[in-house]
Amino acid sequence: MYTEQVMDHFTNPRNVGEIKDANGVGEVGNMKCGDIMRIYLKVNEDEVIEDIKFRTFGCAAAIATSSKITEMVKGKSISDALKVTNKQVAEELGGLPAPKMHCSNLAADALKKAIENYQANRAKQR
Amino acid sequence: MYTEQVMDHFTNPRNVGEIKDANGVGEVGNMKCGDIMRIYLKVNEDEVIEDIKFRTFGCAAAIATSSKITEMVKGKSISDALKVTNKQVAEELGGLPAPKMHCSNLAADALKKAIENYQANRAKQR
Amino acid sequence: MRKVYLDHAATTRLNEEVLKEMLPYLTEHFGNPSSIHSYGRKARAAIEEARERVATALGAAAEEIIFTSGATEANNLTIRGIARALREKGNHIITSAVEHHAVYDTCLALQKEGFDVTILPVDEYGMVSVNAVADAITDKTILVSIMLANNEVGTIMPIAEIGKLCRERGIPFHTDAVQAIGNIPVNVDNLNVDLLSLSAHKFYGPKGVGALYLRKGTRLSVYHHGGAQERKLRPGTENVAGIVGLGKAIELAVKDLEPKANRIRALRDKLQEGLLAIEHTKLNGHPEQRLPGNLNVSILYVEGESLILSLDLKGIACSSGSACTSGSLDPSHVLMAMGLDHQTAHGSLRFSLGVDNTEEDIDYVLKVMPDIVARLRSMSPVYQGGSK
Amino acid sequence: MRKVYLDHAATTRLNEEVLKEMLPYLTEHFGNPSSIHSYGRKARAAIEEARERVATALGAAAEEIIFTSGATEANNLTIRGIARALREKGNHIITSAVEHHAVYDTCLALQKEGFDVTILPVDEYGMVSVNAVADAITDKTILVSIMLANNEVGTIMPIAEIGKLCRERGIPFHTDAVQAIGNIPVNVDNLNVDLLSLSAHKFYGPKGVGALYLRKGTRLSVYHHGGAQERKLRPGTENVAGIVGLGKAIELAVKDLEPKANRIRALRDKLQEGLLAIEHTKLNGHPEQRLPGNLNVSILYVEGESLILSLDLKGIACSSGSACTSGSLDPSHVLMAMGLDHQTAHGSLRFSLGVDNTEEDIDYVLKVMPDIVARLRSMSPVYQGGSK
Ligand SMILES: Cc1ncc(COP(=O)(O)O)c(C=O)c1O
Ligand SMILES: Cc1ncc(COP(=O)(O)O)c(C=O)c1O
Repeated sequence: MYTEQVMDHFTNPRNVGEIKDANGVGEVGNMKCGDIMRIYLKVNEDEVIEDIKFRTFGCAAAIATSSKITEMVKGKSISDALKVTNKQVAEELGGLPAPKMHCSNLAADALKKAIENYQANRAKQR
Repeated sequence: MYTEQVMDHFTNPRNVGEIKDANGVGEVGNMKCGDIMRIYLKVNEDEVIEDIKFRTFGCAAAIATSSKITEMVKGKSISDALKVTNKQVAEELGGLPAPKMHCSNLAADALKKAIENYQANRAKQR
Repeated sequence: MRKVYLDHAATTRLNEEVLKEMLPYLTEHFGNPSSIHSYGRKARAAIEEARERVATALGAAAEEIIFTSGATEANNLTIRGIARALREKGNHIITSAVEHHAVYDTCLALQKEGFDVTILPVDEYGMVSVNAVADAITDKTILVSIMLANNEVGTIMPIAEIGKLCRERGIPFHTDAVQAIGNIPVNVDNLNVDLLSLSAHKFYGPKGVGALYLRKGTRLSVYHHGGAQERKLRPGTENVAGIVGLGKAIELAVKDLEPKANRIRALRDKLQEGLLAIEHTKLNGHPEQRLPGNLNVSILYVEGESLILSLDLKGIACSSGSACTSGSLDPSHVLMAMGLDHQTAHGSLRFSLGVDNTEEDIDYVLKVMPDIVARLRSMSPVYQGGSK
Repeated sequence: MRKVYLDHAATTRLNEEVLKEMLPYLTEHFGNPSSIHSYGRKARAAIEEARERVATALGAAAEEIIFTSGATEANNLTIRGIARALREKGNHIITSAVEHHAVYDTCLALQKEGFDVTILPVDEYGMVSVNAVADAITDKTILVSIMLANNEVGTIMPIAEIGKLCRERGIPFHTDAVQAIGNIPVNVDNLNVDLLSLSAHKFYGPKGVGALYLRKGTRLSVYHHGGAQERKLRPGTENVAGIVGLGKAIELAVKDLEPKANRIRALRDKLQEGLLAIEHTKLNGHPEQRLPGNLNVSILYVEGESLILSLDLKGIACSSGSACTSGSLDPSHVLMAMGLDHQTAHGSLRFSLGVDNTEEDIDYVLKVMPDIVARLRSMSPVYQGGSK
């Protein structure tokens, strides 16, 4: 059903947890469909993602895509990070089962929300 | 499917053939349903069935019931022979498969026709 | 790695004795039962013997048993067959909110086609009330279909009482007994049912074969067309080996039912106690009126598929009512009908025990479970206890 | 006693290699393919491999294959599924007078439900004419269903041409290919078909499993309701072992098809020559456009069931189109549609050869046949030569 990469990220997820002093937080999903992803960002002065963590309630695909995206964007600029799509995340994991492409492939959306939250916070600070 | 008795009468039918100087002949069935039975009688002065023969085009049940009835009524008076029913013939054979009860269980009808033919012949002679 | 199969409600391992009886019909006795030569007669005889066995197990007559490709087909045949046969008498059908999709979705389809369908609610334990059935019956009711035991939470319905009610009103009554056979006594007269569906693979028989019990005198329209097999009610060359397997499997399933069920229930109770000792867990289904092998628990703050896969990595097989395992976006309609909120439904796990399970199996599950739950909760954004 | 099986059109002996591939799915790999744990995934993978094999054999894509309980179900699913899906577009269905009952009777049932059904006649060889199809098509035609090869007389229909015609008119075209698989080449693109039915037990696979090929983009309404199996078009727990068997059987069936068919045809021709040497006999079916293993002859003045049982007593298995073997009062609708009179139809015998038949088998049949015919004719009131 799942690729080895998905199972790897599900069993050994990277960057699980919270960032206490995060400057960007984003959450997508809802309890109805059963997947909730929350992403915490620590973006530095140069607009580079210095640290990123996630918490996810959901199936293996949801956990793996969350884990994968944190790995993909850690150390990247937020403008590069914004270019990452859900589809790319799935591809990096060797693909997802068809029914999971829609419901559990939301990590890029969560990241986008976290970056927007960071930008909003920044704007307020100015 | 068929009882041993049916198979016995099918494989070793009693009284197959014609009676050249028959004084009663009866036929039932038609080509549409696929069974034709013809019974030849030789009835003596005392109205006893001295000889009986049959020819049948049909399935094993049709052949066996024809054979069985000739065995049952040979040597009997025609009034006794007329009492034999299709159901009795089937019973004497240990029963017939349900779908055969209707279409291939006609021997008593053929016998009845043969006796009627004998009676009509007699009436004409007088 | 230890392998522990706790998904007997999904399917069971074929019993070796059953396979042994099937094998000759997969090899030398390969005739088509409709053929009148010796090959055909051999196959025909085997089918009729299996029919006798199924009838005996259910307290029915052989001619009341129709073989099908499974319970899904038996359920569809029942609902469409009765709806069509009795269309002149009325257009009202009663069923419950916790039926298997083979009943539930077929009733919904008939609703779209203009039938009046009453879907009875269930209580928090998944139980249909006899009074609700009584209240729902009208002059136009042509069928009541309520399952004997639920496949997700194991709740056992008051079928005999509902059947009595239907009998009094002259309404055909169907029960989906798929989960009950081999786990609780099933007798068509005691249960007052007119139609009953079953599927062999749920009681250590082969997959792809089932049966419909159809009480003598109950009208049913033809649904499939084809050859004259199964009194034309279910045409198609018979799955001879499968039917032979069904016959043997049901014979074995009803044998020593009581001691088998007691043993399984004891193991189940032990598993239940151990799992409910984990905090933030909840039992789903009726505390007593429940199949002996069924244990459905919700593990709050985590999602079912993650749990299943984590257990699978430890060699343990079970299932969940989570949306992620159902192929749809919504969690189990059974759990939702019982009033569970989405989160509790998503976190549900169903363990279903069978005759081969041992005390060691249960000990093993109870040993690995706490860590799995803790790990997934530590990742969960909805688990407060998990925040560091 | 020598046993000679010449009823391969009724069913075939399960190939040993096929059984070998099935057995693990009747023992250790018993999971439900819908389960997401390892037991389920193992079963799922086996089904998907079988799907690939079926697709490869037919020149189709895997996702175009739907597993069913047999061809009867595939035919019903096709006709009801298309009729419902395209009801808005039209209500006209075209089929032939020599279809299997699973197609023929389903079309008649739809006729009763208000559909306009054209049943095309056949010529004396059982052949449907392409022109007749062309003439029958109207703006309201939503389905054409013509079998690839007839099961009684073996006549092979001009499916590619009919398919071309339907394609040009944008009408879904179905063929019942049950008798063709493993006997003649079957490729869905060469045949220009949109739907195609098959049944495993006709080509040395297990009974109770079949498939429907459904060309991508062809609309089909759901017919059964239940779980999400087979894209919801055919719900119900999959007959995993059966599906695995179907996959292997079709792989083997299409392998070395040409030499196998040539060998069988040579034996068939020998049998044909020998039987037609008996006086008052007649070949049924097309002299050339016919399945290599099919031989249908009428033995005048005698009835088919008596012939079959007499042959059976000698260890020879074959079949007949006689009413006495069909469960109805009328002889085969196929033979009648070909214009045979009742007597000729009642006296029909079908020998259908398979891969295991030998020259000795044929010699044996030809040796015992004359006496059997003579004996039955001597009993027949319609045989003049028989009067002494
Ligand atoms: C031409 C044809 N179509 C359909 C069928 C039905 O196949 P099954 O009985 O396996 O469903 C058969 C065999 O009986 C057949 O010969
Ligand atoms: C209660 C119930 N009804 C019907 C079915 C359908 O059985 P099958 O998939 O064997 O057709 C099942 C099993 O999936 C079930 O649990």
